[in-house]
Amino acid sequence: MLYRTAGQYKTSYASDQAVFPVRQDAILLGIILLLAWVIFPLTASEFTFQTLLIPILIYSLAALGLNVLTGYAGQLSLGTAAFMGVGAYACYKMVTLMPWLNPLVAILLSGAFSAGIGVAFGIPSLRIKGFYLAIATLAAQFFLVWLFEKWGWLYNYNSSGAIQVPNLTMFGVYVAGPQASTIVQYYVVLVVVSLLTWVTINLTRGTLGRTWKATRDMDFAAELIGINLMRSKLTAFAISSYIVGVAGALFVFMWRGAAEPNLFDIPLSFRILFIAIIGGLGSIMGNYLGAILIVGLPVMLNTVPEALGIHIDSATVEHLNIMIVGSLIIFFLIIEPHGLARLWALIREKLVIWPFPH
Amino acid sequence: MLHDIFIAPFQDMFSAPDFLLQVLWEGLVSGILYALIALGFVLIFRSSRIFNFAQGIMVVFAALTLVGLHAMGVPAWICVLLTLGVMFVLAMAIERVVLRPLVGQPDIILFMATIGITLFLIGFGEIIFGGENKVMITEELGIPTGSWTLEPFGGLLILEQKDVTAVVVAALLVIGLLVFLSRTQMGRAIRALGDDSQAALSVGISLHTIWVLVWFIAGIIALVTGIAWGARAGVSFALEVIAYKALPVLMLGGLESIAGAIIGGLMIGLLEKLFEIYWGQPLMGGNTETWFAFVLALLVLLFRPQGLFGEKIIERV
Amino acid sequence: MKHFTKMALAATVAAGLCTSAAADIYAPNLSYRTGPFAATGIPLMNGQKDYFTMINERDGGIGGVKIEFDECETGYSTEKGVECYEKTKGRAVVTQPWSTGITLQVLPKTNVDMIPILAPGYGFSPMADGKVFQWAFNAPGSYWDAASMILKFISQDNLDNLKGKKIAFLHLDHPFGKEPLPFLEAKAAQHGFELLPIPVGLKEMQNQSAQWLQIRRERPDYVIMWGWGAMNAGAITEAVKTKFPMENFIGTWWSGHDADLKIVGEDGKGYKSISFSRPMLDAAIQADIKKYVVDAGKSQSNPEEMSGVFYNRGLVISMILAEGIKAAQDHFKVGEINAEQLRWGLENLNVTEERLAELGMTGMVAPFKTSCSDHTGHSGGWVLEWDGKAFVEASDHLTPDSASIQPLEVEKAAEYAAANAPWPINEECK
Amino acid sequence: MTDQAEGYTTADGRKIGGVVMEMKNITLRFGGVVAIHNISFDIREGEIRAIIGPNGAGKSSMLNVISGFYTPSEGEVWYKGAKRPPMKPYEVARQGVARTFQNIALFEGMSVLDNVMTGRLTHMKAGILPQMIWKGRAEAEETENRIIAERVIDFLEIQHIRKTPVARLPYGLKKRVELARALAAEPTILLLDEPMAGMNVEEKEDMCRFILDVNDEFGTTIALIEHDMGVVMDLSDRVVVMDYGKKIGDGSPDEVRNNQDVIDAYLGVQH
Repeated sequence: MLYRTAGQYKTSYASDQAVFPVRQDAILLGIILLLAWVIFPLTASEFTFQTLLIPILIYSLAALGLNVLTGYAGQLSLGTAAFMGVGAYACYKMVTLMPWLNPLVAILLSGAFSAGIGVAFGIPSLRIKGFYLAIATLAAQFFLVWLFEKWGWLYNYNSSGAIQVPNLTMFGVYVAGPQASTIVQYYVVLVVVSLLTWVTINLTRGTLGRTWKATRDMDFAAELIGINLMRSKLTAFAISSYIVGVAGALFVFMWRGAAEPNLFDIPLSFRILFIAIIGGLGSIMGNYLGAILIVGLPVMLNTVPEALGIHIDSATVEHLNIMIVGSLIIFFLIIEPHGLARLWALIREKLVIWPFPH
Repeated sequence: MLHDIFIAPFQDMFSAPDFLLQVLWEGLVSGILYALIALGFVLIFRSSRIFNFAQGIMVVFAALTLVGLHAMGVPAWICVLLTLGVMFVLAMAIERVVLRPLVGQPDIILFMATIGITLFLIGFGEIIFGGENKVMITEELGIPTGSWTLEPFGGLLILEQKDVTAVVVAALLVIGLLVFLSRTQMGRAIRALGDDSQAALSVGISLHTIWVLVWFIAGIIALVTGIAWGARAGVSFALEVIAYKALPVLMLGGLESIAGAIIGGLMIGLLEKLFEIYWGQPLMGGNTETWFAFVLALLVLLFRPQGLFGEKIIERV
Repeated sequence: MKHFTKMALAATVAAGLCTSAAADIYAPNLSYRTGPFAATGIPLMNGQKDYFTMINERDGGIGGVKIEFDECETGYSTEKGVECYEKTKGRAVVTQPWSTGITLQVLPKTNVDMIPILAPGYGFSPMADGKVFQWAFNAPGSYWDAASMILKFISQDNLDNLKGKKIAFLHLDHPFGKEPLPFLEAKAAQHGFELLPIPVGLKEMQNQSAQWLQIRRERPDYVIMWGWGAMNAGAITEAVKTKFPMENFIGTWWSGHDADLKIVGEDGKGYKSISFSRPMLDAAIQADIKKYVVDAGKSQSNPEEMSGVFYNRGLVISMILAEGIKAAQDHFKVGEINAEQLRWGLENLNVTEERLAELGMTGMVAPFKTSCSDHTGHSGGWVLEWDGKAFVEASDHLTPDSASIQPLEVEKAAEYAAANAPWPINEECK
Repeated sequence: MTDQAEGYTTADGRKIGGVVMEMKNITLRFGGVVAIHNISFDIREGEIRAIIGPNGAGKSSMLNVISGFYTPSEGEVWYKGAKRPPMKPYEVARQGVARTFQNIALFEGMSVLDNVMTGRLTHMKAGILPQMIWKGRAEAEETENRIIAERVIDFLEIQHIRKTPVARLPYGLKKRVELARALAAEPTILLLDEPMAGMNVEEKEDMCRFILDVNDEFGTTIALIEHDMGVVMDLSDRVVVMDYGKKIGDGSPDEVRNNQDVIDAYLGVQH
């Protein structure tokens, strides 16, 4: 009965095109927003913010960016982390060259740089397809990380080669750097993530979204019905890289506080790919579900047995964690290749007709 | 600047030809190993359209099993046999648990599944064998460990005997594999599968058997690669990263071409070493080997989307 | 409902555990027993852990308070390290970050969270300046100390002997490997030798043929190595292969791991490593470790590892922390010290010859003391040489050239503080 | 035949207009293989024009040339009285040429409605900013084009499956959705690549009716390739016959039926 849709009639196309045509979905969203904006900040501990809430939001955003490219436009990328790196380094350069710049503006601008580089590395996608393209994105991955190491100007010739987030203020409040309080950083992340999610929802349900999906599903047919494949792919690369770049800037400025080049190496790319795939390619909500799982699992493995009084060696926990993540990936692929989002959709379908099976 | 790029490196090469030979030799040895890993990829891709990301971890896993068994006191050659047994069981398990339930899924799903296998094997391997670096049982396997010092052009050329052994063994393995693929019924079935799965089925061998077999062959290749590479720098999980080098090889040589994997591997091994020594280190601060192969493959594909050995593709509707 | 009761029960049990644990001093270690650096990490972690197990078993802790020495696995990943830091900082009196990357990351946070960082022999060399880095300690020696001692050793105590020589600096391309560069560059300029930095990428650790070809081409007089994890073994095998004269190859103290050298055995003869610690297998402490830890089945180590350099260094590192705890207890006259009190303790370490004898660790580390302005202590060290089977001592006690290091420390520390403004400075400290 | 400039009147009294598209001496080669050899014909406004021929005759290649997927090796394509410069397929589509495919090429990951809406993409002009915030032009366009898409959906009687993912549809319906997608573009010329291949008799009848209705209702010019001779003869106003890349006949169904070359090459062999 929870999800009964009977009686909810649509009287205009506009209302049918709304994000949540079913009222219960809107209510559910309301509850989630309430949790994210009010309940969590009031109740969460420092540890929860640092190991769960903030990373989940940031990873979701990065996965969202990847999903635009891979899930919507069908271009498999293995180089996500490098574009996060571009965003992070761009942000670092901006705030150190122009200390007066509003940090939020700097973060949102840093995506523009990764978008530019994303387009440059997206050009091969016009000629190269499938796995060949995936390997080609690895060229970006390895080359950019190498550049972060070798190009001293990027890290202000810091002797350690790492970038350190300075203390930054916005309207007199510290928002980044060691002086910033966790809750402020959480809200900054939440604002940016909510904003970009809303924009992405709009983009993917409209003209551009259909253009991308057509490119993904059948590229030649897309071209023959009037889609400029080059524009379609390159806008996907640009918008995806923009989101990923902003996620990278948040990653370093709102969470990590410092970064060395190899942080943006391939394991991070893969982790984001896992989130996108386990969550569900071609879905917005899936990114959040995937991030909750991938970020939450190790934390759970670390804390739950301990809370139950079982002591497991921390190295063993780490090994187990890797094994479990690996098995979970296989498990979910077998159970539902379209990810958690589809799993939710199926449950919801059941709920709509529950308790009557027809 | 132009002088540094276009003239100085070649002057360097000619002024110290013995050193150039050493560079080429080093490139060749790495190239052989890249080619072997790429070969594992190609076999699996041809027979099941799976882009097997786990090939790299299989190398580590095979080498670790070998060394781990030896540490338990098992004689070296028995270890090799037992390791082959383990690789066979692994192939069966992968086919049974992972591949069979995923038949018919899109390529990307299968690709992700092999990443899942990779993670699982990393965790599993570390629990069983521990994460520390181990010494490959080179001598116990009868692999010579000395080196030959040649003096071409009055200079110095050092050939490690184990590298020479690796090259020879790799060559034998490739020849054996080609014979197997062209002379036996099984082998022909595998090859046919690459072109047309119906044809393969008509030979009368079940798809599942072929998959187990192919993964097992990939396991054998992994073991050989693991021994050869482990002899160079010990056995540890850091080995896994060399698997990435096989990817640009596949781009150049094509995902389905056995010859492409071998030639592409050697090419990349040689070129990346030459580039690093004569251009990377003097001009770009070194470490260019991390990306050179990828960028090279990318540029080649931009101009020849079909790869170096593929035929021009005619698109059809 | 039944399920819920169970959960509640578990929670109470957990809470009970926590309260009972609160009576201890919680000293977590951000260890790594996994990943490509595990090979070098494990013996150190074992040594550290065994020391505290021994202290707890033999003495019932320090000053009557047990030490809860817990490990949080990082796999040498900076990200995991920060997670461990966040997880442990609630109760911890100290952070032992165990990687220069993690150290750099938590360094600014410790000022806010008020938890001391203990990074013996690693981390950021300017941490020595205690006025700026009030919460960070890298006793008994910094990377610049190590570099200075290496230069002193190869030049027979006169750096001008290096004039016109070429020194290759083979290092991990990572904050750790780059750490000594500013010092080495300054010295190269000052004494007229050529410094050739050769980075080894994280992905190239096991395949350094390009780097060693470069070394062969450049023909340096010496190779100084800042290697860690799988890089050490990779470099040493390549050095043997290219027939680089081993006696001119010298590593930092993290490049002197027995297992790395065992791979090449006799061929590695002559390879050297600077070290702030020495394995003293006849030291009194070894018997206690055996009695209270090994024989009680509480050690994860093995006899071969326990005779090595790294395991014994692990013991020394834990001793430094234990001494800091003891100093704080004595000064504040409380058993369960907090993080702030431990900071004072670490700032007032005084490890003398007599104290080492009391601890049964004579000769395992050189005496040193810290102060509010000197968080390193600069104990100096020895050169250890591989004789084909084990590391043996190859020099007298060496001391770093503190006179030239200190100004550089102050300068870089000030730069750091400026970049991270507002940064609190301990003005009381003279 | 009839006069070139003014068009003609069909047997059932429909008025056919002037030439919209003209193929002039088209030759298409792949490497050494000649797929189309020096073919010329025209398509007139409002007519149903068929291209027939046995397998491998080059019909599909010809359709691909018309839709811009292949660029002819020699010869010219004239469209609306002007020579068409070399252009990308999407530019051809934007000039008003829409098509369906022999092997259905729907976007399987999208619903029927979304597939039909992709047909409207060439008419959507909103910039990326309004799209991001779903305001202004983007929002208005979405509704305007939805109305047109819904009209096509109604017309082809697929309202009931509007929100169904196309992957779940049976073959015949997929064909119809593909037609809807092409129609939604409101094309000047509609190209149909074997619209009735693989259908049963009932489905074929439906499809025939839809094709005639489209032509009738919207006045759309249709060019189609078809195997089924009977259907073609009933439907089309004029027929081009191809064999081995050459044109062997061109004219009204009756003229073609009586052409000896055609009978030899095609009709005789086919049945």
